[in-house]
Amino acid sequence: MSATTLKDTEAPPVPEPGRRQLKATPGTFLVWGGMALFLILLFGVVASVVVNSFAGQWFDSWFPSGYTTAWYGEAWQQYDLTQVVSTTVIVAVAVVGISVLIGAPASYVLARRSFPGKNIVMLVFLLPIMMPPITYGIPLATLLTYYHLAPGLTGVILANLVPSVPFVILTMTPFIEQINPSIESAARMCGANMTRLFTRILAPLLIPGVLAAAVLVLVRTVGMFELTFLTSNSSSDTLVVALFTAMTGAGIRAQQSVDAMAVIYMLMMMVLLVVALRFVNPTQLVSQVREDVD
Amino acid sequence: MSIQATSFKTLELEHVARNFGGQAALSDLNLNIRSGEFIALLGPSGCGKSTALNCLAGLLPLTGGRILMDGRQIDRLVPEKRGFGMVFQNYALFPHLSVEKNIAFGLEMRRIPRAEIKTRVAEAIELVQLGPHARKLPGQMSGGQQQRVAIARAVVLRPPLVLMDEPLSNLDAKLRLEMRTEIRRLHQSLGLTTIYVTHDQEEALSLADRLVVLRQGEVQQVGTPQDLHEHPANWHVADFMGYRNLLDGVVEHTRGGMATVSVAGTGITGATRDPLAPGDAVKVGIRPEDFEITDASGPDAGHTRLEAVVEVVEYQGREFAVEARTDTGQALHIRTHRTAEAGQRITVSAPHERVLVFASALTAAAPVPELQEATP
Amino acid sequence: MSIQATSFKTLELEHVARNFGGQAALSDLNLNIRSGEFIALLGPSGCGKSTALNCLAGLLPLTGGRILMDGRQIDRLVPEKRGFGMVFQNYALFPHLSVEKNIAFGLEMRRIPRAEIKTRVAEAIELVQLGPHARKLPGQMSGGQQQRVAIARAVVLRPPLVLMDEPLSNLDAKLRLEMRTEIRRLHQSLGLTTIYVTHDQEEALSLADRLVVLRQGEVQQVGTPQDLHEHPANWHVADFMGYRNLLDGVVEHTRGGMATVSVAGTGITGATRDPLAPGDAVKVGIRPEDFEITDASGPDAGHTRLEAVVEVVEYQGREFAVEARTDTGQALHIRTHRTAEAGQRITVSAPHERVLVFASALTAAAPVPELQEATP
Amino acid sequence: GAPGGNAGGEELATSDVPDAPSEAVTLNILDVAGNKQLTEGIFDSFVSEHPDVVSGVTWETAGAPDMAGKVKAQQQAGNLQIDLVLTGTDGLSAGISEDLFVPIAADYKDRLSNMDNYQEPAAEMQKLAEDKGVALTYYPSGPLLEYNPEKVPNPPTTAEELLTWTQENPGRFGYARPANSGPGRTFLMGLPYILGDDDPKDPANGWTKTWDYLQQLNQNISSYPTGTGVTMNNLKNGTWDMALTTTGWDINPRALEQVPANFEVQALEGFTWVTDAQYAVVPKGVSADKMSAILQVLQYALTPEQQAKTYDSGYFYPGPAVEGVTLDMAPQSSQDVIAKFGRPEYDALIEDNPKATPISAEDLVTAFNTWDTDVASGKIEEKK
Amino acid sequence: MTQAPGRSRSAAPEKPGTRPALSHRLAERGIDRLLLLLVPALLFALVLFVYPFVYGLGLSFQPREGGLFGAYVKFFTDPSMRGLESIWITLKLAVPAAVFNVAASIPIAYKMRGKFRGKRALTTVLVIPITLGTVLTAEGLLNFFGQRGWLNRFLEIFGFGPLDLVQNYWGVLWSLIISGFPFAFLLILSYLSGIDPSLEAAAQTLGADWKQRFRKITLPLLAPGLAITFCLTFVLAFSVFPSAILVGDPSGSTRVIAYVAYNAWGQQFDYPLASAAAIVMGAVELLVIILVLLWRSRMYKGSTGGKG
Ligand SMILES: Nc1ncnc2c1ncn2[C@@H]1O[C@H](COP(=O)(O)OP(=O)(O)OP(=O)(O)O)[C@@H](O)[C@H]1O
Ligand SMILES: Nc1ncnc2c1ncn2[C@@H]1O[C@H](COP(=O)(O)OP(=O)(O)OP(=O)(O)O)[C@@H](O)[C@H]1O
Ligand SMILES: [Mg+2]
Ligand SMILES: [Mg+2]
Repeated sequence: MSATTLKDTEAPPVPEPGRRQLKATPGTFLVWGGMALFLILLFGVVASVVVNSFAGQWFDSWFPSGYTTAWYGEAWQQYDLTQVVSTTVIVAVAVVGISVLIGAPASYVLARRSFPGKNIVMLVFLLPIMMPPITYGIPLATLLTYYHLAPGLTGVILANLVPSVPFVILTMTPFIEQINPSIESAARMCGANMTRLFTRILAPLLIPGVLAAAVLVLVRTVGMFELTFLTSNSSSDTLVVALFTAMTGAGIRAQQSVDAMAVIYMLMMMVLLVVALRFVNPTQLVSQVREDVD
Repeated sequence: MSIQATSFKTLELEHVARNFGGQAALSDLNLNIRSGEFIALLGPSGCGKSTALNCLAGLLPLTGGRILMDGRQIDRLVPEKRGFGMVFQNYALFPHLSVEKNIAFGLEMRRIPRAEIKTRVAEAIELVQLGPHARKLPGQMSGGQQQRVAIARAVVLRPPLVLMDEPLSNLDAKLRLEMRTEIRRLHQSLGLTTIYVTHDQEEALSLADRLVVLRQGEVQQVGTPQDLHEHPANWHVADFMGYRNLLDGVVEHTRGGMATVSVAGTGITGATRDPLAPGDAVKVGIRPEDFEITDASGPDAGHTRLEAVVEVVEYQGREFAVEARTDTGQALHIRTHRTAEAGQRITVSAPHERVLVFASALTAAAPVPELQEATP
Repeated sequence: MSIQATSFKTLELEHVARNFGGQAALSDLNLNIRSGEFIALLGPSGCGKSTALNCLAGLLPLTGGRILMDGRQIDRLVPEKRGFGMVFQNYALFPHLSVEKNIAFGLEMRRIPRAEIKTRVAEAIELVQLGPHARKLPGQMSGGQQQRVAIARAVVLRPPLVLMDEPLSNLDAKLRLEMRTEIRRLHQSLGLTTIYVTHDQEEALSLADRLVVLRQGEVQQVGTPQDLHEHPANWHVADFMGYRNLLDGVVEHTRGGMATVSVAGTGITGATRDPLAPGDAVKVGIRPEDFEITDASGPDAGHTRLEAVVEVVEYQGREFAVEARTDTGQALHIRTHRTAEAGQRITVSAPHERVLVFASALTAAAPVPELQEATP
Repeated sequence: GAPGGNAGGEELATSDVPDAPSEAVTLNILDVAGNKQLTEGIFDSFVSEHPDVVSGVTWETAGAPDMAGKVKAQQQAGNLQIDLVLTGTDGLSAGISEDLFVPIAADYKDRLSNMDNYQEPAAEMQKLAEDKGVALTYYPSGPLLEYNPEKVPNPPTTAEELLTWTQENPGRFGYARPANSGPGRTFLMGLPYILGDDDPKDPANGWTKTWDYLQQLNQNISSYPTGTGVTMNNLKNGTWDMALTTTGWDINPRALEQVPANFEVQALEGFTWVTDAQYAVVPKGVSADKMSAILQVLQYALTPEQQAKTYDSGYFYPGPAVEGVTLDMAPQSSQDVIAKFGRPEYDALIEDNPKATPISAEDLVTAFNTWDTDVASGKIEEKK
Repeated sequence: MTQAPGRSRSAAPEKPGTRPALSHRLAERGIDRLLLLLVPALLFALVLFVYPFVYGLGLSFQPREGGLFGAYVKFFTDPSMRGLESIWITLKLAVPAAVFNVAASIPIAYKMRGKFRGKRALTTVLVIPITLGTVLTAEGLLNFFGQRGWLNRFLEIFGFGPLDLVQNYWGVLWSLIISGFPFAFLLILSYLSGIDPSLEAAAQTLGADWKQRFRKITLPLLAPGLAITFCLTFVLAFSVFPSAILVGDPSGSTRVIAYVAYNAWGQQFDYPLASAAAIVMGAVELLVIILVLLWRSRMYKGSTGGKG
């Protein structure tokens, strides 16, 4: 729609249409320029770690004096990454799945209804996001341990759900608000009950919302050290626990092996993310259709 | 979970009411719908037609009254359990589903076997003439095409009751006629009970078994098309039934169902069903097509004659719509085969029995069948 | 930045075309619009009317052709610089702005002084009769009310060209007439050039200076209402102009603008403008209201007589719509004042000069003024 | 309180602990001191030698500050799953203040007879444990300076020279936040000895010279990394020319090729080693069987042959806590590394210089706080 | 659902039987069976969060010394805690970071709505930093922006002295941007795509140029989403802890409140004090968020389609 957007996939038979869109205003220039700068710096940041993770010796020079892949093997070995990575994936997927399942219906209610006590409910959902885990981490771990849910995988998943569910709720609410309620009405007139309304109509329309929420939760979960650590045992440590231990724990480690692990972390997340983005475009299907009209 | 798409015998609306934040959008709607009936809701924009349908569908909670199906109260049932079909005024198509899938949606919800879904969807698409567009998404279609998808989506379910909210408003005249025929055919062949909102008088008259005329959320009259067309209960209904000329006047005298009214000094005689007395404020209703431009002048026994100056002439196919103004400043709408020219002085006449006289006060409307007085 | 809301003399559309992913929604539209003209676009659902308006407004880039305003090419101008007004088929109201603010939006964009905005908005609200709803949000209003906001929002700008996409489709008959009058009044008093999409033949005929009939993205005929109504260029236009009976036949013989056609064995005589020869496949067009149910039987010099059996009778106010079928299986649509009963055998007659004969092939349409042959 | 709010876990009567577990147990070890690197071999060989006592060990690693919370949560819930914690002095004192550990050295003194063989400074370190832990490894630590010989031909040899050097080379010297860094901490605790402060064990009142010195040093330090790793990084890539180190932080990173092998070490004149050790502690709440196994393991770990493994690759150089463990008893790989990256001069330095135990945990926190407020934050004020 | 049509308090003099069912009246006030959908989440929050949180809250009122509020008093007044300063420092980091992330995402997302080749790739690249994780970001920043990092080496070629880009305020801000921007961008891009393009088309025909369209149409419709995005990025930034340590100057210019709390917890083992610090932290966040949400509650929230 915007006149300044680069677009037009069809080659017009007449050269005229579409030409005006390519004119770059200062604003456009600023936006693309800023973006390019950001990307360059970002690339530098990532590249420096990646290079280091393959570095033999890298002292005071532009590039390492030699390259090796040994660090990966070492990190893999030392931290038992086979198990750690698989635990991480299990925990991440479980937390994302469960929190979307629990959170989406709740955000639906918050988006569509106003009811007495809504503010209190909102507060209850806001607090877990804001409170640092140290306020509630130990009592929570105690509680879970008491019921023999922790230490272990179950405990890790449950503990990570505490901030994740509210995250989903908070992100999804505006998405649901955007959907025209009459589409829902139509689905119900077609005989869809709440469950199927969710799975068949809302879910596809909410894909960008679900994706955003899921990515958010995924990143939070995979990066959540405190709660995971407090509820994990040696067989349910996640990657971030390994990483943080490597980074902050006692002992002397080759920086390269930490970097190698960080790269593994990044690659794992990237795979998850790229898979996610491959299958869903973070723009609503509705407007994807409309974009064609552009 | 199972959808009660079973048929019913009667559907009773008792004092159904709906307010939006204090303002009544629908008040005290009483209606007895028999199975297989075709009921049209008519009324000016914003009178509560869509609200009525939404209440019936269960999409809006009632703020008053109840709905009974075969004596069983259903107004607390969620929409999907009522099993009604609905064509929404704004279509409300699922933007992420293709035409086919939009139409198939309801069938899938009812767990109809795949093969049957396929044939029924194909039929429905055929019905609304969207064959070449079956795989498009709603956003890729024209307004009328979308509207047709909405119709197909509702009727493909063959629900016991189908609610249609101005389903043909965005279709061209020809398609409208065709669709109208199809809707009637479906109604008859499947025995669908239909409640139909339309702003098209002709559509209402031609399709419906009974009409319900609403005004500001209140029912004005319920009756058969002929009833309403020939004996509108009050001037508002008359207005809706094509009595475009509604002239304010005062009763001069009445005699056996006929009243003579003074409209800005001119006497007009017409039939009335209201109990009127001389001096009452009334509205005189005359249809544009009941006026005739005559060459004759002077009084005539069975006719009221008025003189007027033509102001606007509009070509409307074979007929002309003429707007004229009497010497007393009263505007007249006339539909005629004879052309006239702006500025021309003409005499129009209307037969007495075609002129209707109504009390001005709307509450004095004649009692309406099946309907208690609407006094909120 | 300044908005060129200045008037123009002519607006030329040259070979304007628009494809959607290879499929042509509009092809080779040629039109010369003079300032102050009222042009109606007519055509079946999905024929490209909205696409044409969108192209003109600049909302869709053209895939072919160009648009010239007073000789200056404007098709590369962004919509906001064209300064046209538009009523969208789906209204496209700003959901977060109240009715007032929706209407004021365009004025604010044009940096009109506050006081003037206020009065103009108030006027516009008055015009569309939404006084009591001025502070509501679009989502809180009925379909018809929303549509009226859309109209008000477009006309309050008094743009040099206003594009209206079925602006009255969701209004009741009475309001439609009133709004129609208002639109014409605005058009005339402000000299707005108007392009108006409608599916309502009557509306088109009564409002427009010229009509453009489209079919599958191609122009069929451009002309005055009278032109089109009386001399439709081909059977498709005729179809649109109310020739509901389009009977397939074969020319038997022609004589001086009249052709006699054999329709399933029955001979029908009518007027033609196409160069026809015996044996040509043709369509015979007859309006329902041109049929008369007669008691007489046997041949008649100036009339074609057909016998048929009544199938459906529909009450439509003062008239009846009758569907009958001839012995040869041909369905006939008849509009008549005389009632008939299903199963009754009737004789209908139509005067020769009211019957039109068209070549079946659409490409053989008579050359249309201002329009080169539409061959994409 | 939390469910099962039994703050200390089940108390275990000494008499209930059998000599050997009724069946082989699995030990879950939480390592918060990087001790795994040194002692994993010991545990492994115990498992292979005594499979009837310990069938296996699992390792978990973490930072010291996180340990107490985790142990506490499990104890409060009455569902302890950590059997043994390997910790440095920081975790040790945290656990002591929270009363998390079994007074193992007191209760089971007779079963840990090898503790009698501690070398002298290690025995001092053992006292810090207040009987709540068993010192497994020991090293004299530092403080030491490490520098790039190409950039610093004449390294400072006294505290005064160091100050002068930093003034001449602002931004070329640094150390990590003492709270997060062994060398930093050692330097902090070692300075009072070097500068001759009133009471080297009383940071609140007795460290006047030390604080003054640190503030002066601060003028020419650009930033304090949080972690020794970053200081080594700064050293190797040329951001700095000189940094603080300890014996372990000198040998091990060079062995790991993190720091060029040619970098040199310099001790300040008249310095006192601030010793360090790592302990094995047992959280309250372990079962009798596990306790019995743990006692056996610890006793085994304190044998000279096993202690020799703690030479490792110099991470905690030298490492062994008991007397009479020499490098030639260590595994060959260990000997090779030390031969290549070790420094012969260490033996003399360790021999000649006095050794002091670190200050108490509470005093250390006070010192960290003072450092945070008076030393490091003084910098931002001036910079603004 | 209950059915008893209890006594109606409706003002209108209604006939018997016209009183709406209780369920309808409740539905009017927003209470119906749909609220049950809240139950799982609420239950979850109550069991797994509220209880432990109340415990932690209680803990903050049981300080080692001083009365009920001893821990709080200590937090705010003890010179070695520097509590107020840390709040200020945290706000100084979190607010600019959140504002920047949101503000930078808006134009980029706005430009990215249309269809163009490589859009998906660009989106992916912009979102990639999410995957980096704190550690990689920190390592990368130290390596790349460090005194002897590539950037400074590069600048050196042009004779610029080495810039101090890490181990201070900027290092932390950078890491907050790298980790926060993709969040904000992803969210805003998605919220933006939920707005029906025909609204902008309408505004265009009404003469609004892109700035006006953006300000008057897109922004207001986006506002509820922006508010949430701001809240989330703000919370993420406010609780910044690892990066404040890894690439910041935690004893000085980036002594954030989370660090103070963590210090009390992990170094001083003063759990009440740690809880108190964390509660103060939550309270400050809550304050900011409530302000934002109050603002949001005044926005239009609802369907962003054109019709209906
Ligand atoms: N975005 C799109 N992608 C693909 N096809 C489209 C798109 N928009 C419109 N079309 C097709 O283009 C044709 C013309 O559409 P247009 O909206 O102009 O019809 P219309 O004349 O306005 O019809 P109606 O009276 O039903 O509104 C239709 O067949 C429609 O399906
Ligand atoms: N959500 C709402 N909030 C407030 N008022 C509303 C709401 N929905 C509808 N209304 C009002 O209720 C009245 C009836 O609306 P309804 O939609 O039933 O009208 P309608 O008869 O369908 O009109 P139309 O023919 O224009 O579609 C209107 O005046 C409308 O403004
Ligand atoms: Mg409606
Ligand atoms: Mg259209």
